[in-house]
Amino acid sequence: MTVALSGKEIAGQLEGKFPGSIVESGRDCIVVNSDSLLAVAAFLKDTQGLDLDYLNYITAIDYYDHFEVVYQLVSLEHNHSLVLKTRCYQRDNPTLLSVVNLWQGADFQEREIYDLMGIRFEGHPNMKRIVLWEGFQGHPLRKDYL
Amino acid sequence: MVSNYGYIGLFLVVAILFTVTTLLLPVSLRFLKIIPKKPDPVKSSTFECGMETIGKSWVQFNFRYYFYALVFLALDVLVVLLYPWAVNLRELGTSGFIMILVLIFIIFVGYIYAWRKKVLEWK
Amino acid sequence: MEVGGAGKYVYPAAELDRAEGEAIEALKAGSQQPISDPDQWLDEELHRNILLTTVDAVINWARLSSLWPAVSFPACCAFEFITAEASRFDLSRFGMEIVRASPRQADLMITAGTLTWKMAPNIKRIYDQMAEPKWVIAMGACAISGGIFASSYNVVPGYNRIIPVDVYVPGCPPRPEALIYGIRMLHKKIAKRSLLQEG
Amino acid sequence: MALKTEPFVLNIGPAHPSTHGVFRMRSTLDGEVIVDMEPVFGYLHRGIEKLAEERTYTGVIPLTDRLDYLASMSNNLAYCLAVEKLAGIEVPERAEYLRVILAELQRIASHLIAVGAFLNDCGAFMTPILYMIREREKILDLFDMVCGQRLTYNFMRVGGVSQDIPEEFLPALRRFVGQMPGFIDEYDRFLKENEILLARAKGVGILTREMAINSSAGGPVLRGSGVKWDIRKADPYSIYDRFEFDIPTGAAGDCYDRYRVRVEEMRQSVRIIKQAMEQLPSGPVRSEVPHLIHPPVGEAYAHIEAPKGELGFYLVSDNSIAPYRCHVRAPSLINLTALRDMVVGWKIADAIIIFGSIDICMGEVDR
Repeated sequence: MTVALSGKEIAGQLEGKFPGSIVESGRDCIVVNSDSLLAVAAFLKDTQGLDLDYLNYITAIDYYDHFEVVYQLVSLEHNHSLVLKTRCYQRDNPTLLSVVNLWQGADFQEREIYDLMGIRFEGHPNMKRIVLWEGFQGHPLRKDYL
Repeated sequence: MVSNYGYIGLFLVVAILFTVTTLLLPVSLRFLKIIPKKPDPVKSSTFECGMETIGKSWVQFNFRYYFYALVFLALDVLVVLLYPWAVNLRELGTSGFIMILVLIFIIFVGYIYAWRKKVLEWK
Repeated sequence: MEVGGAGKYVYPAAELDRAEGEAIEALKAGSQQPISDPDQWLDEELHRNILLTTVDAVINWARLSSLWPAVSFPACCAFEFITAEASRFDLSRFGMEIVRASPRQADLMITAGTLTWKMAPNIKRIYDQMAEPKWVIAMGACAISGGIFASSYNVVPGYNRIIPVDVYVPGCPPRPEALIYGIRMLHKKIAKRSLLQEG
Repeated sequence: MALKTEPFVLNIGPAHPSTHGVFRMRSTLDGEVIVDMEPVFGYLHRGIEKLAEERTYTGVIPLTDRLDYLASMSNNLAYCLAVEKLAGIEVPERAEYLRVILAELQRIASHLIAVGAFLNDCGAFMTPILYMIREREKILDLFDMVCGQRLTYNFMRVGGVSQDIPEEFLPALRRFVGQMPGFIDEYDRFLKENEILLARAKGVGILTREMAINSSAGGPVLRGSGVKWDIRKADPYSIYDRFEFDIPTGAAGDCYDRYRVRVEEMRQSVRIIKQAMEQLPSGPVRSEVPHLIHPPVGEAYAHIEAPKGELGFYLVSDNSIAPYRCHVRAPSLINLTALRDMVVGWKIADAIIIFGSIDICMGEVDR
């Protein structure tokens, strides 16, 4: 049974290492502010007890006033998973840090989020549209897309 | 003896007839307007899975393909010469057999040379 | 073995993508109206003379009994077409068992699947590169009118926006029997064809 | 002396017989060896996630059929599990067993096409795939009996299954389950030690264990590299914890191992169907669920072991009748992440085989 790590307990550990990085910690997810995302992700991936080395998926949701990007991380040996969330509030050109260097699986998923939702990921080697063509106007999955 | 050459003559005629008809058939059908003819530039461009071709393909590629072609050519000529010999082996008798052995030996020397020089290894 | 001169023949990916994007936008702007189906000669009275009928019959029989489909398999209908080709529904009874990868040797395009605007220039190019006389079967609801995805921003509402279509086979995906019925209707259509109006 | 050679760009493009749909590999070649390869998708992007936001929860089910059109039953199952988790709906016992039987039948059908197409790419042109389509026709007849459709079934509903199975389904299923292991042994007799297949597939396109985990591959691609990770065992959903079956894994992570994993998985699926058939209880097949479901505000993620990997649905609801956001975790798209590293350095013929061994379905890649 994949144990969903409780957000509060992990947030407690993270608060010690990265003060001020935790925005909110729900029952089974942690919301991290976007600029300390890479540090927290690297910590989650490398520490001995956690080693969440398998990135399950990345998705983005448009809540009109902010975008929420959800990462689900799984550890294959310990069989536990954790949901990591960040929010970015700019609307016209939202940018986040890319986690491709930590998990190569994020490559196409981040490009797809950029293509359909419009969130750019800094540090991504090949940041361009993946499913639509170059001249396409707008980002279809946004709520205000006609 | 004549009938043998007669057969070869017949074979030659049929061969020429066949090639000429297959070449002239589309031209004549087009002339009789059975095959519709609608040339357009896109139709004559090269097909690459529905995309335009990118860049040039007249590029300098690896030299070793040439060695493959050479070794194939040598052995292919040997096979072509073996067929008629193999068909009438009994009439040619031992003299024919000796001649073929000489031919095979010559090609064999070339093959051993290519093998020793490691021509087909892909470094 | 160093690989030199890369710049000369290899164009940067961004430039290629932009060119492809412009081609798609141009085609999208240009094809807002469906192209009329090429069967206007079916119903008007045909003035045939006797000499040509036997020639017509022989040529039409030769063409309709060896229609070779071209490869244009975007989506789910492709697998109904493959099972129609396979041993149970056996399209080779109609001389169609070879699916030609290159459009040069194909004379029938079975458009099995949803057409998106990104794929539209490619399908149009393959259709243009097919040798005359050529026919098109629009297989599946997506091919006829965009089907279940008609309201999507990236789906072409029907192949007849891009290429003239001869026979429409409804269904999502149409069963192999429906496809074979569609192919039989195309055979009837080809049998009515005469050399006079082609000339 | 260095042989100066110049690369040129070749599109193994959208309309290509061996790209399993409309997938394009823009490869830079040096002679025959691939120097660089950039996968291009989007030729089948129908915007299913956008369309899902304008349909009711039940209306999205036909959309999920067309995601991975070779495993529609598994897509339905994953979506229904996600909605049931979101809305907290119970599923009756008989429906759970029917779902397991149909999902495992769908896994066999999908693996048959995957293995057939892989052998087709290896050069065994049309012979093995015609045998395997013959078996797949038997499975499609079973599905036809159950829900009247051959490819896009739209059979499962939130809270169970849309209708009960006809009474001639179980005898036909028993006959199929009796024959199927014999067919799989028949393939093995032809292909297990076939020296052409061994020469073409063994040691080709190695995906090491670390690379597989790092590029979050899933399903037979991950298990082919020796990682023992199967959602049916790791995180058992519906009633998979009541059946015993084992998980085949490969060793070297090459094309041959992925092929062996898929053939073994077909045998395990037959074992599961046998056990599920004996324990099939009677009773209702669907719990009372209002036609228009209003799940509470919140989000839920449910994943299953689809034939191609871990297929998951991430649903966000705002207490309206339509999903606020419906993200599909597409195993085929994520399995392709490592394609470039596996292909560079090999020849084109090997690249086609490596791509075939990953076994993608374009409906799921482009959504």
